[in-house]
Amino acid sequence: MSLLSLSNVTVRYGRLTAVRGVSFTMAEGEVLFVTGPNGAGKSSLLRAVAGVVAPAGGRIDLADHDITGRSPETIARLGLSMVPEGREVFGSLSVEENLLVGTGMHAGTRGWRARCETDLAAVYATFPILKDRRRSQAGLLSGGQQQMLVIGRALMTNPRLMAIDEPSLGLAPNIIDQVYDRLTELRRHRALALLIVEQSSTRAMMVGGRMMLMRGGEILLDGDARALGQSEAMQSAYFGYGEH
Amino acid sequence: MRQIRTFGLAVAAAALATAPALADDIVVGFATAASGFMEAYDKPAQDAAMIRIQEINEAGGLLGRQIRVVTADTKSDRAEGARAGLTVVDAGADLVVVSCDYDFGSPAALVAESAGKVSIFLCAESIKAGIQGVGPHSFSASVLAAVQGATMAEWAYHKRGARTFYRLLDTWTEYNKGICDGFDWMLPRLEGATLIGSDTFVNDDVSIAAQITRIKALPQAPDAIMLCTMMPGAVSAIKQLRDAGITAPILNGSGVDGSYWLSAVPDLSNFFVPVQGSIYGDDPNPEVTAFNAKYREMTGSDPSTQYVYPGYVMIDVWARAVERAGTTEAAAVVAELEKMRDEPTLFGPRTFTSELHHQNRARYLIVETDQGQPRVIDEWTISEPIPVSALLR
Amino acid sequence: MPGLLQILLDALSLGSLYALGALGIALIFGVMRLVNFAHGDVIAFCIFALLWPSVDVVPIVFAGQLPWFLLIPFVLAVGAGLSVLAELAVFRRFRHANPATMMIASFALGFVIRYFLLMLFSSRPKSVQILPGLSQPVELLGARIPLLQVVTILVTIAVLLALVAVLRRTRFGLEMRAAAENFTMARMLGVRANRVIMGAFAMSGALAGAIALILGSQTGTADIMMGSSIMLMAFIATVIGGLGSLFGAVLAGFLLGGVSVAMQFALPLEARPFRDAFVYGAVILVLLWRPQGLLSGRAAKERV
Amino acid sequence: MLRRGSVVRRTIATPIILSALILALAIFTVWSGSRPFNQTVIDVLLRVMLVVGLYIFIGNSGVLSFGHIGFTCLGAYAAAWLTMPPMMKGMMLPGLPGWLIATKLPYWVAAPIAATFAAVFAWLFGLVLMRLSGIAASIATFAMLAMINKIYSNWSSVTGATSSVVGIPIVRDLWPYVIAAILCIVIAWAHAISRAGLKLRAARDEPVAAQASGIDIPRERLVAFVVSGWVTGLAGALFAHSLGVVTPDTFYLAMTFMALSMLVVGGMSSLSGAVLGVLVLSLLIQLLRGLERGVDMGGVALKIPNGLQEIALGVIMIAILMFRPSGMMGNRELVWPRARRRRAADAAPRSSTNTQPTGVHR
Repeated sequence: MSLLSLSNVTVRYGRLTAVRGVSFTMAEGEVLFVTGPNGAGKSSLLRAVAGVVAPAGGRIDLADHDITGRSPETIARLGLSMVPEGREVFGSLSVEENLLVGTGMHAGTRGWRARCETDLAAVYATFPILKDRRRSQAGLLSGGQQQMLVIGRALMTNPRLMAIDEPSLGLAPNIIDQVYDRLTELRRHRALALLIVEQSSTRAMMVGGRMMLMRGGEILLDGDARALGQSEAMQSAYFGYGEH
Repeated sequence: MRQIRTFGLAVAAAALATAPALADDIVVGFATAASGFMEAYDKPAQDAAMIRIQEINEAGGLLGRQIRVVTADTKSDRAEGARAGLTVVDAGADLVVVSCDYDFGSPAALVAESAGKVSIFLCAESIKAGIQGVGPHSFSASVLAAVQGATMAEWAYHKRGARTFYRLLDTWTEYNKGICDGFDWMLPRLEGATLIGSDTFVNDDVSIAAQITRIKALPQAPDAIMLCTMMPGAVSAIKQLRDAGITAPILNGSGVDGSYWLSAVPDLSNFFVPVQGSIYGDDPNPEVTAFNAKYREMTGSDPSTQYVYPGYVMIDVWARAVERAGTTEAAAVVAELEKMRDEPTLFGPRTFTSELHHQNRARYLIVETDQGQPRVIDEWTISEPIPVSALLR
Repeated sequence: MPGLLQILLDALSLGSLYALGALGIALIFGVMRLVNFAHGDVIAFCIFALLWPSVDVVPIVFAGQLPWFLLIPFVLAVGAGLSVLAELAVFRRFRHANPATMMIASFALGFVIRYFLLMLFSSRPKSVQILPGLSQPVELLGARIPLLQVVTILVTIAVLLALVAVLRRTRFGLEMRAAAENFTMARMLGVRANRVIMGAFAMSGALAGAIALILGSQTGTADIMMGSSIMLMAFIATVIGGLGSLFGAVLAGFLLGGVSVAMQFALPLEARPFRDAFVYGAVILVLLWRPQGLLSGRAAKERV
Repeated sequence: MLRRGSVVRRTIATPIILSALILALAIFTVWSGSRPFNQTVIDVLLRVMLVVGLYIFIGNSGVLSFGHIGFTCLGAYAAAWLTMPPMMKGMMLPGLPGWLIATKLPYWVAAPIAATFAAVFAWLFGLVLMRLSGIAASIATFAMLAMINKIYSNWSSVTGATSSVVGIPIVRDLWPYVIAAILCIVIAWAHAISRAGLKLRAARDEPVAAQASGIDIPRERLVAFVVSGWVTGLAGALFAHSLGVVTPDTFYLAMTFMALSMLVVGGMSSLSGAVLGVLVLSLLIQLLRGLERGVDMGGVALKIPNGLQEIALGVIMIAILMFRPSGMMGNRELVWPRARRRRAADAAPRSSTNTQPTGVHR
């Protein structure tokens, strides 16, 4: 059974249609890059999956639950962890508090506190810099550190699927490398599926996995990242050659 | 119980209203608040007016005609007040009774004025509730606020030997300022009396701690504090003064009359209020006590403050003027009213002149509250009337 | 010149009331961007809950007869209960509405509460004797000051400490701070929106109850308009403190109390009636100087 | 570039329909011949002016103002100063300058002057306040209202302080109010389609884009503030003449919230919403007040207890807002039925700004 499945999902803002009848599925542990130019509807797609906007049509299933139009917290509790664009750390909270916000959904279950501690230790092991700065205000971290923090924060919820919107936006190339190194490392250690939105396909080609290209709210191409990235079709679809 | 009685009164009023609606009935129109926050102030005075109307009707009416009552609710709203005024005027009112407060009563009074009808404020205590603010056909049944302040100053000076005064004014309403204006007018006339301090606050101030601190910082405590304020802030101010350990005598206007709030300031002492009649059952005039009983019988509860009484006085003096004029025609009734000089009423004498349709001098009973028990201890009339020019400032 | 200590106490006790009010508004604003104009009417409702409905001038004291250790929780619970009820019945349905609509809805709700009280109790103020033990002066550093002033300040400090403890030491507090800063993000991390909002309403309502108790014992009066002037000042304090910043709201509340008391002392008699005009003028200046409020720079954001 | 003529043609229907509504109400009132009803309608027309005045600023700028009733106060007192008998002014308001005490103008001359007086203050305040936006601007406007109120409540030699100012000539004729209300509607419409109005609405919907394209937002807001100050000031002047008496506390929180509620219930960013909000809520209030007085329904006396009117009004307002969070009209305008389809297409993109994708789901 697939982890995430979308069928014919449409997202509208007023009269503007951002996503037009998109369908796809994702398996457990799969890495899926969604790429495409500005305004392709990538972020809207992610927001619909996370429950931030209710789709105007279609159906979304996560781990065998219909989550169409459900609230973000319900969806999060079903195993989706979202890392939105622009990082969105809780600037006034400390680094450690940021990490703990998402653990509440398991509160009260057996061995919850102990697991919190282990998870925290794991995140600190993955991102040692966060441990050094655990007491400082999250708003004072650098962009790269904040990106690590939000990924760590998402991990703390023990997700089955992590959705990341433009992780490389506004970061220096060497920091982006670091972020992706950590992401691949994580995927290897946990059975974690990744749904990553990036504007360019370069990262996808480097990391590997599956890639979809969106444009004008629709999926134009879907296939292996490396194979697709080098294809002629990719180039023309991305820039819209030959359509007019 | 109270509701049943109130209902009874309402039925009585309705019976009055629906009694054979003869064309020659005399019509009294009440453009007063039957709902909203003014209702608590209009209703008691209106009930007292109804008592007088009922007495007159039972005694055969006025000029041999029955008095019929029409009412219109002002909803405690000014614009709605004008509408209520028009409603009762169009219903043929010969006398238009308007809301207790000048601000809320004047729109209806102005309607009556332009229709050439006599209007009377139930208990307004501003000089504007009359010729100066509405016009030559308008009267007030109560006494000017300034007289209250002047009375308390003169009384405290003569009877309590007060020489040093402190003045604490709540700038919230004209009524409050009126009390202090009368006090200010009287003080220079009292030889050797000095004002050792003065301060202001506003009725809805959350706390008057700063004002209290200033009083306590005085080198010597004043012989009396003139407190010019009204409900609801008055209780708060009095309580804060006493809680802060200030025990000096407090002089007030009539607005704080009543025992209903005394539980808020347990064992209040050294507290003085001027009243037109006593609600405490100890009025020197036994007829007032009899009236209180009647009021209780009609409404189910004792008068809560002295502001019940002007309603009765109002119908009383107007009816006498109508009797004397032999007509309800406004000009003739006004002329008769203006002839009244110290006209005795149940609640003190009344004087109306062509210059002033209000009392700038009046007999006041002085109520002292001691250990939380209010009682009449004295009676005082200021030595000279406050001149109209001083009232207009 | 009155003693400096006394002036300081006056300023602190007035500021305490404003600060408690501002907190009640800021808590709700933080989680749902609602400026709750019904807050003042909740304060009034709390005090009237001690009386039995009657339009007679003499109040029929009902719950007001409880001993203090029951009376205080009762009033706080009434405030919390009414606020939560308001959230369930009204505000929950306005989550998608724009702030102006929510504000007018809250005003309409306050209007309903006020006229409900008016219908049950009439507009005449009722006297209530709450915690009469507080109505006496005490000796402090050579000055005789009302005990209530001291208690007000101590209660405010205690409430603030308790609030800090709840917000910093409990999971609920963590979720609430996260939600106040970025509501959507908090939800995407599984924070239950309705629970947090209801908690904020309950806390805000309990604060209204605390104000009602202090005001009630200070004034000895229950009046249907009694919450409105605090509400206005609290509203202003919330904005100049920096909307969403709880610490800023408290600070601005104390500041407003301080400015108000200072003006009462500093202004000459003729200018004193214009005190509030000066205070509001100062508010405009502060807003021009810091439109985002005193404490709202991103880094300087509150950490209560 | 916009062509003025086409804009006028496309939007002229709105003021015409709204004026027709007002006229119909007036004709019905005159036909009914009831003076109390006449007074009620005068009150409704004054509210129309007030709320339309609020719309000019709030609707076009998107900034909620709590301060406009301050201008109503300024207008009302200015009208009182200009129209009272000199003798009364000399007695009651001795602090006024001599020339003003000696002046006595007919109300229809005084009213526009009073409105201009209010507009001048709107300009002065606006110079400072229009730099703010969002909730800071709202609070600053409220502080302005409170300042005006406190000053007018205490400056006894000029305003009579809390004491009512009386002696203002009373105008009970309906037509001046009808003309003024229609004038206000036309002014609101003319401002909305003027360059300033269009720029301001663009800034409201797309602040970043507007700023980038060189729109001076504080300046456009100031224009709207002054125009709306004039209209609310005019409403104040006529309010004074409708009752013949003014006090500062008339023009404070109660009136502010009443007017704001009517605007929001009608639809904050629609001129038609402003007018309909007043008409619908006023009708509702009158119906409820009628019920309070008691209505005979086929032999059965139907009467609600006194005081229930306000409670019912509050509940109904909440209900309207629950089902129509953007008010009855949203941001649409009344247009000819034929043209509606085309207009809807024009207006629609704007409505997208009202949806909040980040809002909370239940």
